[in-house]
Amino acid sequence: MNNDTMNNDGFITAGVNLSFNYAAGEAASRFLIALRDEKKIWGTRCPACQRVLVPARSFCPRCFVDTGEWVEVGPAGTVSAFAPLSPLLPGEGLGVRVGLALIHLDGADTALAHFIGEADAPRIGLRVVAVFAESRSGHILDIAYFKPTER
Amino acid sequence: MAGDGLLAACHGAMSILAGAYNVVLVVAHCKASMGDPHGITNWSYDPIFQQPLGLDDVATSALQASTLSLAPPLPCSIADGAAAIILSRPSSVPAPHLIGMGWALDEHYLGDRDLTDSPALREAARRAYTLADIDDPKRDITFVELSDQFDYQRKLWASVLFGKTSEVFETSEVSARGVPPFVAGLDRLIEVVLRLRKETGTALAHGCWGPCGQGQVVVVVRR
Amino acid sequence: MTELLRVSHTMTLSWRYGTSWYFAEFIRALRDERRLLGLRCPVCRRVYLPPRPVCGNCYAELREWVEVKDSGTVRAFTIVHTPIIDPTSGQLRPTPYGMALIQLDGADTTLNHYLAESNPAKIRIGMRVQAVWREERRGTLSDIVHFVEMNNQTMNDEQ
Amino acid sequence: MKRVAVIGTGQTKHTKARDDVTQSELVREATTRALADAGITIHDVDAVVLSNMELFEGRALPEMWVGEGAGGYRKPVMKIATGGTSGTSACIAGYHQCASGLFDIVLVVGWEKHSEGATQTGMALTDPLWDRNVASGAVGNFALSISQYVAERGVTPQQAAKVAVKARRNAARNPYAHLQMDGITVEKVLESRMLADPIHLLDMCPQSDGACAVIYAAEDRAPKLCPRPAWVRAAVTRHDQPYIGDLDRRLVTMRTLRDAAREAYQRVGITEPLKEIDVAEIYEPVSYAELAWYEALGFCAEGEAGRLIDDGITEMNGELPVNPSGGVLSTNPVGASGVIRVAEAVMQVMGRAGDHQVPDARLALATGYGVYAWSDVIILSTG
Repeated sequence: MNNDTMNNDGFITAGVNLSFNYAAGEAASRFLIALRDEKKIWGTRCPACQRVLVPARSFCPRCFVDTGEWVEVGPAGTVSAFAPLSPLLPGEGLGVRVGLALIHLDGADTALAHFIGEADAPRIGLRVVAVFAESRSGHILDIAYFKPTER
Repeated sequence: MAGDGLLAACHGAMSILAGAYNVVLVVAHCKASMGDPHGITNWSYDPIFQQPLGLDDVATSALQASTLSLAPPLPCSIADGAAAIILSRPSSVPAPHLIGMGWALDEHYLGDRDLTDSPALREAARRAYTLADIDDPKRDITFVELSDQFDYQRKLWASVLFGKTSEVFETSEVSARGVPPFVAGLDRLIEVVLRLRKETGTALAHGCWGPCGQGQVVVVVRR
Repeated sequence: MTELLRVSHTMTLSWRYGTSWYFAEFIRALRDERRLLGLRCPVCRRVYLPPRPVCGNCYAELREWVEVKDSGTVRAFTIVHTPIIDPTSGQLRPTPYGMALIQLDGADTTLNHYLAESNPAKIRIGMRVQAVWREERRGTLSDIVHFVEMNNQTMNDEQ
Repeated sequence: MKRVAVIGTGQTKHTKARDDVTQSELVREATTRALADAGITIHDVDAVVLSNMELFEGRALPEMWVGEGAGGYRKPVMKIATGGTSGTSACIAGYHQCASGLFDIVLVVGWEKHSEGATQTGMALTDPLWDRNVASGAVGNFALSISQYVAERGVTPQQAAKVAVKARRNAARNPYAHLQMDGITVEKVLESRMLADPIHLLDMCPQSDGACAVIYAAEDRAPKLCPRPAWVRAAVTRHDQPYIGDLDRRLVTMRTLRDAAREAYQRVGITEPLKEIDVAEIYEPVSYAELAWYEALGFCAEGEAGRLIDDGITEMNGELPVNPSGGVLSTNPVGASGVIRVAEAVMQVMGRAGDHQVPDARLALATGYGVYAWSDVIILSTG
């Protein structure tokens, strides 16, 4: 953190470095540990609306009930929204990643926000599969990106 | 309080209705030039699954636009600004009267939502219409002022409110004018009030905030 | 029991704050002339330091500059023993240090600032103090290093 | 304008770090308990008001993520932050929402997860033009105000320590309280590390992870839903000028709390607060502040606060028990702290405070305190 003096234009500049450590809680921890240790993607089923929620979570936001059954989903799925990476978008300089997407994983009723990589012509409807990072730490980026399974 | 200034107007109106105050000053402000107005929106996404991807309002608006078969929108120009209105207990003064209000949140995870729709806006409008005793908004509402931080949103909100071919759709372009986030909704209310000082009618002012308009607020004013 | 994870983020932010006419003028006088300026309320006649555009009590616009001395009276004090992050440097500020609310001569509000003294037995409310200025002023409140008790010795300090 | 009562409360066990839940799940825990206490489901809730100091956890618009934890999907959700008064501000907002006639049932939830954040740095993000150059932290600022109060009123470190001891002894009977300090004594408080003269470590509040919820119902619903609802009799807010040096002898005069209390007492018809009020849950971030609040709230004449604690008037078995829950001195998840004050006052009026119940409490006072000398006063009663 630093707070500077007033410059000639009459402005004061300040910089801050802040660190935060967010508890993932039991459900998200289990989800992230499965990415790390088994390279598997899990969802949880809402006993009320029967939707399989991905990423897995402890309760259904619509029904406000505890989720019960854990359901393995993916690793393949279908792109349901896509935005190309650009200087304005995040993930620039991340190698093969070409865009940000919502991916409807097979067996899930919600989509997962993540990156698309190795794709020449990414689009909505594209079939993709998860590519896991070599080194994994129990983090959403243990999935490096999703790549096309078709041309 | 967090959210659009139009929500603060609702809060002020409720405080009056509760008998707590007679006159309430509502102020919204945003000094976006001080920092990084797009970068800061990354802080609004859940820190476990979405924030680490670097999501911000520009990126997720591009995602939302793609579901509407639109190209990634350019970020709106973001300005510094503030807006204020004064609310008073209903009186015989022929000022425009606030007759309906409603607000609601959509789900948080983008992948949980249907980004081509806005259940939160539907719900906000339903609540406002119920209070205003409006059963056919297309017929009963004379004009509308919508908030859009990205240009495609105006059409999306209008279609949610009035269907795809909306005749009451009539609004100035907030995004093009660069009204700051969190001020825009209250600014819509001011526009509506200014016009209702010149003509009679029933008008709708709209505000939204958060990822892809996760928060929605609607106020109905009549004179 | 499941292994429980935490997800870390480090955020780097920068801000650029406008100072407006009143603060810019205060800083200019402090930096270029080693003078402290307050603003007087036209209604209640209170002299405010820090300067600001309106009086919080009267909601009157403040326009009248008043020079305030760099000497004053201690109205409250403490010795801080627990280190806090100094916002100007990001480093922990070494402890202990004295801190006071000082009513500068000519002001109606008090200024929170550091004291050179960190022995509570040697500080008292009502004590007269004098600012010690940094030799090269940069245009911040930190151009006053701290305040010392007014006595003969004060006169020799960096004056 | 409708009469409004609280029909249910819920809180989490407050503690140093809740690794087993996210912020959203923490909020859901308090929400679920409040719903169960009120005997309703989330579908009965018409609107939600949230309270949190998001900067401490690096969030912006925290209601976006955490709103789901309060069952906020497609509901009217509003988020309020006013420093230490955030919780009581949210409670007053929720009360207004219900009294306005717009909503029958309103849920208010406050939370903080200090373990996730950079609270100290967050607090250092004060006015960049002025305060950042002369920072001494929250403790230092309190200490400055306290030195004036001590000088004028002559309260002793022992009297302040008695407040700290009372809080922690009371907390020992509250299963939700964060600090559980067996065998705390005045001597131990005075022997604890000096933070900033005259504040010892044990004079100060902790930083906690926790959430707390209250549920309001309008007059036509409350009696049907709750056998002994806690009716809101007054809810008053007062704010003051921003800089610490703006206020003349801040802790001594504390005009926001005096003014808010005066107006609240007037609305309820209280003329002798010490005699008439059965229990108080007041926001005391530091032991000395509680003594100052005794005077500002009219529990005693100016200069008599020390005698009040010496005579045990505010102890559990005294004439006016203050903070049976253990107060902010024992539990401080900032965004929740004000909600906890209201919830605890409600629990007393409802007769649901368990081991820290004040017998036959019928009229209860809750307050909020914010860093710029902001004050909220809320009064609740059985009828």
